[in-house]
Amino acid sequence: MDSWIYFPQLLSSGITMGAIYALVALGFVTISRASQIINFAQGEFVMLGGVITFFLLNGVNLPYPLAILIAIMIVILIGLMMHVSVIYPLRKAPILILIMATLGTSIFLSSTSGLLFGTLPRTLPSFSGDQSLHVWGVFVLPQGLWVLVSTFILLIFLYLLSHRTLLGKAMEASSTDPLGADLLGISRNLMVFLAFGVSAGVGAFAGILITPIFFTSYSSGTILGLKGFVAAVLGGWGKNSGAILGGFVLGIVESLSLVFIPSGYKDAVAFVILLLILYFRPKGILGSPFIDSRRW
Amino acid sequence: MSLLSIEEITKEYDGIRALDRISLKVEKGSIKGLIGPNGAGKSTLFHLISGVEKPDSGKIYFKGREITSMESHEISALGMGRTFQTLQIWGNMTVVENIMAGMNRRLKGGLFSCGLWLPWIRRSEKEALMEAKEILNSLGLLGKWESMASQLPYGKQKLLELGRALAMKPELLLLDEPASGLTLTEMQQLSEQISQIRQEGVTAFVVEHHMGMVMEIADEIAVLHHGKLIAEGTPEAVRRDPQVIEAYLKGKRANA
Amino acid sequence: MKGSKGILLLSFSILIFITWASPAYVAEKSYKIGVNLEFTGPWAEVTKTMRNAMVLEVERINKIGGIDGHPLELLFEDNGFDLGRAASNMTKFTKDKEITAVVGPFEDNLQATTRAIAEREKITNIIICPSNPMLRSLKQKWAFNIAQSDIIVSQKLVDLSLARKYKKVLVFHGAWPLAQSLAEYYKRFGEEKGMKVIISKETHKPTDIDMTPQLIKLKPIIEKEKVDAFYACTGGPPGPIICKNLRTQGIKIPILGTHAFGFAFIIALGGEAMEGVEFAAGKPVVPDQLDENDPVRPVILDFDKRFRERYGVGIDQIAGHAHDTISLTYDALKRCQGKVTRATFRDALENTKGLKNCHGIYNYNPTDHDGLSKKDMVFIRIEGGKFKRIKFLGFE
Amino acid sequence: MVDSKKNEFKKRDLFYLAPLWLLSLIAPDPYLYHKKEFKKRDLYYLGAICLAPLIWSDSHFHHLMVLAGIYAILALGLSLFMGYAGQISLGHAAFFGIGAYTTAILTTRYAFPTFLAFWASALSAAVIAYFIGRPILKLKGYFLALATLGFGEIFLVILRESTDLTGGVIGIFGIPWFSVMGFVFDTYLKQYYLTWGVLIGLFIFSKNLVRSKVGRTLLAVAASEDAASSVGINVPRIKLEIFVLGAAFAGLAGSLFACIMSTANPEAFSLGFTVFIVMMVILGGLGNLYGPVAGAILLTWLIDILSRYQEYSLPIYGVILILLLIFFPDGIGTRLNVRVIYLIGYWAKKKKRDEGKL
Repeated sequence: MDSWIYFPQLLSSGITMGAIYALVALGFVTISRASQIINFAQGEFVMLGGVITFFLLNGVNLPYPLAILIAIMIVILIGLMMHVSVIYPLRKAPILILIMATLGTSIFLSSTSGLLFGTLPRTLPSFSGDQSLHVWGVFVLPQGLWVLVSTFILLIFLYLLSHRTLLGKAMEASSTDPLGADLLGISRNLMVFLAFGVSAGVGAFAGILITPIFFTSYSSGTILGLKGFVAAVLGGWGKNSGAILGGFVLGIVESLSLVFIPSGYKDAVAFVILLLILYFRPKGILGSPFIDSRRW
Repeated sequence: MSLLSIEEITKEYDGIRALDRISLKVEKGSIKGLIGPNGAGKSTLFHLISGVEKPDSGKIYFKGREITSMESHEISALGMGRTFQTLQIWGNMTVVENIMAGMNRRLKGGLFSCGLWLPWIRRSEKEALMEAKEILNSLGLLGKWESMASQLPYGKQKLLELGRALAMKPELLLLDEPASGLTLTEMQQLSEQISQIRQEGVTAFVVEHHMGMVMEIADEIAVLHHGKLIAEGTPEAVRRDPQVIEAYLKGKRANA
Repeated sequence: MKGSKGILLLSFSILIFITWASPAYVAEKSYKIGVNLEFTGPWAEVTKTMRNAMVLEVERINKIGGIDGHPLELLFEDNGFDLGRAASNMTKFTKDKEITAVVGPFEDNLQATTRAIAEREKITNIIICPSNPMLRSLKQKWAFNIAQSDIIVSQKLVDLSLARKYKKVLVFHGAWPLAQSLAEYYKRFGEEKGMKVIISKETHKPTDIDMTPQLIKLKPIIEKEKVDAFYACTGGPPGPIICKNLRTQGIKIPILGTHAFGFAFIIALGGEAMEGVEFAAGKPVVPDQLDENDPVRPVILDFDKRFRERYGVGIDQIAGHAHDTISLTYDALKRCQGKVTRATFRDALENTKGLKNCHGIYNYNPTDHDGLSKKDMVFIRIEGGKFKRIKFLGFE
Repeated sequence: MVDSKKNEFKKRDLFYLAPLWLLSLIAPDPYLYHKKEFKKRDLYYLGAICLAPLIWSDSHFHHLMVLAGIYAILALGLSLFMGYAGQISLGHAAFFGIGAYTTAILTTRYAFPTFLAFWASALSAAVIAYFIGRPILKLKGYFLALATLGFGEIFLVILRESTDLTGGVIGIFGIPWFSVMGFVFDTYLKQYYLTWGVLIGLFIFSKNLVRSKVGRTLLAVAASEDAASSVGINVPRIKLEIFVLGAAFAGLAGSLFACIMSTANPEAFSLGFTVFIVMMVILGGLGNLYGPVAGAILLTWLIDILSRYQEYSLPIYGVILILLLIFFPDGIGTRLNVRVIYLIGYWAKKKKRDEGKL
């Protein structure tokens, strides 16, 4: 069929999209490694990253790198504040309440950013030129490569953080075996607190990376967050590598599905995948440390 | 023929044989005890009987019907009540409602007949309440019939769980460590209850860690050790069985 | 359940509370206009501009003494892009007997409901944004449209394409009411004029952040069919996104836009990619480039000046619509000769004749509630990051 | 700006919440599962519901209460599923939408009488819920929430894309008023009585469920599924049944919504709406049938008050949601009740202390 003409192009854009989902998914995983909380406001961190950087760049006229740094700092702060003000008071609450609380937070964050920074979509200058490279009949934005590279750097960083450092081990312990963690004198709340900080940072970083390619507006966080979550589940809940794999699989499948279906249904693809994976293999492609067949 | 008969049952957990070709029979109207040191596979056997898990090989017959591959709710609907090692009462209901919920399978009425509150529903609800109160009375819990189940003391909750199992008028009653965590007096009360049940012609199959109690209530005792059935017979016989003593001493030594 | 008694009790008492403590808008004998807009949600920015413009105008009118002594007053309510809330705001306004008219919601889907309520409750509903023809064709007695109808816009754009001698145009439209109907009308009028208009199966949503996949699928069509121009039939952010992605794909054909391209932020977002995009829009897009003899020129220039002084930015079409709304209301109220009721106001508004406004000259009559005509739009091309008016012989 | 003064947050608006506090101070625990019989006070509620629109007889009040009633029907079904069976659903708005669209399509395309379309909506919602529920309901906790949420999103996409069936994003206009045997509900007052009539009917139905065998089964499933199946309760089946029932309620609500708004369009059934509905259930207190109704009324009015703050309305809404969740995670009644018991105890002790001193 002639629709295969644009297969390579779709593939390349799928890979870029996948990298972004992977970045968002990493944020989810980071939190889930410290506690069994799913933060529906994760997407908002991504959005805030982009929007705040834009504000610092154009409103305060900071140099680009400095703006990025400060923006990430601010978002990390927001993440920590979110834990202190919303998650910590509800640490003993049932799942439903937590879900609603994070959803409420996401409403609050997105609408507030709309209020403060305006609801117009924002864009940032790409790190290295807007001129798209033409490789084997495929157009690739340099920014796309940036996204790919930093995704893997971030993965390595998180891997080291969670497997090579005491902190990471402590986090995982506090999630998988709370009682044991308590016995070892690990403060679970502290771990969750830190996890929120890290995941917010990761989210903000992702947001800054993607804003030059796609516009970031106050409302673009939610859908990104949901798809990132789908990616995390798809790859294997609670695994960094799983998040990356899931992200790319999702991005590529979503993009390639356009060969067969009209683009309007693109958003449904992710959730169909979610339902299938939840039904047939809840523990995801790579398997999950948390989900045993009986509970889920 | 016997009420419950287990034939050649084997269950493995990743290589380790939890149960190795166990065959047991529980005669109607008797009380059978199942004892054994920790990790002997008692709870596993119960899980298999009550359908929570499925055996790798072997068959289980209940009232002459094979129940090996049935869902646990189907099995219990056949008339097999059980209590749990870790207490499983419904804290979000009152004491009497716990009992009435136990009668569930005997009450008729679906979503719509209940929603429309048809006459026969009203009638059966009334009867259920009466019966539930009688059961509570026999358990000595009638005083607290309207308080939330979660507010009862532990011992009473154990009794309540037993009552719930009785409420479904089971022919076979699986009791998983009924005495665990009870004070002596409570244990006394419990064993009285069980022997009283036996008068009513209910068959009981008791897993118990606590030897003394089983010895006094059970007519027949089976001893599991490392997934093997090492002895079966009357309490006296079992008590004198060298293998059993051996096993228990080992257990003791291991523990010490 | 005993508790829930308390809950029900308190909720009812809250009803009492709210009903007597309902909004206290203090002002004697002022003519009130209710404004029911999406201050939150996707249209927030637009509606903010609208409010600024309205406030500016109302202040001016009140400074010159209002309508023979009565000041004009605006009451704002946010409908949060939600059907239920839009409707309940409408009823809230109708409840307040002093409110003579409601400036309706921005989104078409919400208008459907508010228009119906307006008909039933007998209150004028001024629709501020271009609502889709399905609604306009309802010919409701109490609803008036400020903006150009899709029909006019599409006809004007067809003129542009003809002037540019485009034979074949590919339409890539958004999946929301306005864009959809714009595409359909463009196709209809275009083919009446002997053009070939291809409406693509692919669509996009206002929230789409990346159009690359759709455009990749369109690329072969563009190359195979030898399309002369690409009509990005959309509004808001998707516009620049489409242009950017098109250029990224190395597609160089000329791009046509909708009148929704006539906003500063579009250029800001699109940057380089927007160069050479052409579209037809209302006159407020290019206040400084109107003909000397254009009747509405003074109005626009004056309004633009005051707007700049007050808010630091120039006017755009939305601000223009807002201005027109107020001045229409003002005009109608004046012609009520003091006895202002909802009915008299409606009749006065319906008899508006030759009123010069930012967007052109308004004429209402019982059969036609769309004020404007094709003459009230201009062709615009984006050059050097600016809107530049372009003219063609025979099309004006 | 001219009316900046008016747009600012007024102190008095804080007092809108004051009666809520005061009255909920006397609100006892809604968690009394076992007091499930009808009481005399239910008659008072009935009276209040019948009289309310006559006391405040303005179209705005009627309209809001109509909306509240519709949301209450929706929340009622949801509270059976969430409050009693202890499951989570974030896709309930979809069933609402299915109901609305069924009515819209049947009445506008095939000229069905609205009364038939009303029941058809419930049916279609129930059928779809059955096929969705079968696979999904074996999940628990977060994943169940996620799956239902995913279903909701898929439904939205289908609504937007299948243009020839649902009219795409434009939606469907011109749905006729609800009418039974030629009696047309064309004013808000009539619609009020219609909506609340339906609500009361469904409420009695649910209450009968709750106080009968089914109610106990649900609570049992919520508390411990193992124990439930140990007394012969077919857990998956009862879950599915109650899910379908909730969907049917939602379908009815959707049908009414379509008739009263005279239009159906996708935006109305998004995730935000689900949050809105679930909040009603939580706010009133899970495991309590009066909760959803109260919650629906409260939130509907809250939103209506907030609209005055224009672009601030959404952030304020978000904050209020979070605060309500933090301070009343199990319904307004419960927490405040605990608080007031403590207070009373404190006063009593104080008296004693004072006497002791004297």
